[in-house]
Amino acid sequence: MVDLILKAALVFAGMGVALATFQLLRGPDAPNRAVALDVLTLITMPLLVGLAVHAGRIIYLDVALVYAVLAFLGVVALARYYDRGI
Amino acid sequence: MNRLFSFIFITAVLWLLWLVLAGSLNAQEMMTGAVVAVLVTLLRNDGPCLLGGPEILHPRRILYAILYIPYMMRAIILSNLDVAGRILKPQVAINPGIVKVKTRLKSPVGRMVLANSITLTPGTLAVDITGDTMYIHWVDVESRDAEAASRKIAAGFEKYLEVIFG
Amino acid sequence: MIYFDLLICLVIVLAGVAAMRSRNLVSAAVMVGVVSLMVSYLFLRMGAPDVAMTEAAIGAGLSTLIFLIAIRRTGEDEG
Amino acid sequence: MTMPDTPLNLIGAVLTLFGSMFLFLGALGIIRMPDLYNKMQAGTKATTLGNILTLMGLGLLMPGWLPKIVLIILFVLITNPISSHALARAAHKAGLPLAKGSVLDQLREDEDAIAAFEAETQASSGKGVDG
Repeated sequence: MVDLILKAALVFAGMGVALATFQLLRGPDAPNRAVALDVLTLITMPLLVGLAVHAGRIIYLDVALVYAVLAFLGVVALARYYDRGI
Repeated sequence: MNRLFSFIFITAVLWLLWLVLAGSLNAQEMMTGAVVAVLVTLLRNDGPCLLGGPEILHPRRILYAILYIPYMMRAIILSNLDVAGRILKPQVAINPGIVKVKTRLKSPVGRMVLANSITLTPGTLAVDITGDTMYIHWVDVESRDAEAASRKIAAGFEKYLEVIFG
Repeated sequence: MIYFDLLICLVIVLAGVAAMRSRNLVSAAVMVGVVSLMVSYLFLRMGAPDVAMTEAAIGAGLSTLIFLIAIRRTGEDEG
Repeated sequence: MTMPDTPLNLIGAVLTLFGSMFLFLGALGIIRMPDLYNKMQAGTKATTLGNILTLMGLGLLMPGWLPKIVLIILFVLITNPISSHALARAAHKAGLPLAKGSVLDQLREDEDAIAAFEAETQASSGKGVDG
């Protein structure tokens, strides 16, 4: 039962990845694509934690931790590019 | 007194972070963590702690900080359901605009937490902040008046943050 | 699980091709960021947490920053 | 890895399912909304709640990992508003327009007023130097 529910959750996350990728390819300009990048980052983080639970190894959690700390830097760099120049 | 407090406070936070990252409670980890936390705190520049002096550990403030978490969770969930309803309608139901909001908070950290809270609840997004004026993008503009908009968006958070950050 | 990995691989290929074909270099930098994000997931799936961590740190933060600095110095549009 | 059907595991799995539904809704939001600001509202904020629910659910499946997972949630809660605020501010400064149905833009009005005031004072002070 638990496995089945988790599989359904994975299906939803997969549809989310597909839709965000569609927005990434469609977005008319770079800021719209950056929103898609942000959403993809936020979807990937639970996926990394899910992989850690699937493998049963706590060391995998550190990857998600590094992502949570560093992933927003790309979007902030882009914002800075449009704001004042780096 | 103030500097001693900020030294102890920052060391304690760093030590706690070390323990969570190490993920174990045996004596060697705890000793290494304590040494590293003290060293890092000594190496930082010795300005005051960003949050303020010993008064931040006043019981009333801690109580309000703990009460703030469920309030925030409730606000996030309610506004998420609201936005989800808007998305799922066949014709997206929005009425967006950028409104001006005045805040009563004085301390910079309090203003930052208020702006982050407003941004975290879907439906409102802090676009720009100058002094005590915030410009907020609102999915469903209900009032153009700054006074009424402040009451609608910020007052609930401000009630808690005023006590927590003074 | 395997279908999900295939979806991720498809996303990598699509984002990579779009990055090559894009005329706007800032958009291309964002797409390269997506590629490194997904590659990091694949590394973890194959059981290499250290490589995935490095890819996350370098790919998500640093390489986008360096690309944007270079674009700022040279100009946004290709050709 | 197969999980036993204990009540705690079931609660965790259901939380994860709800969270991933919100992740999906966030991705749907960035497709359906008309302009960047509304996309950000629906996209990056709904995914924050999705993130919290999913991570808490997965943490309930592995109760020993909860401190680290709570730390990840904390980092997400700190960094996510910063990135979306920075992007919205930069986009507004770069002049990205609001969607067609938007009712008002008081930030643009105030910026225009400040620019007009500065131009006026510059013109009058220039005149003063000439005179």
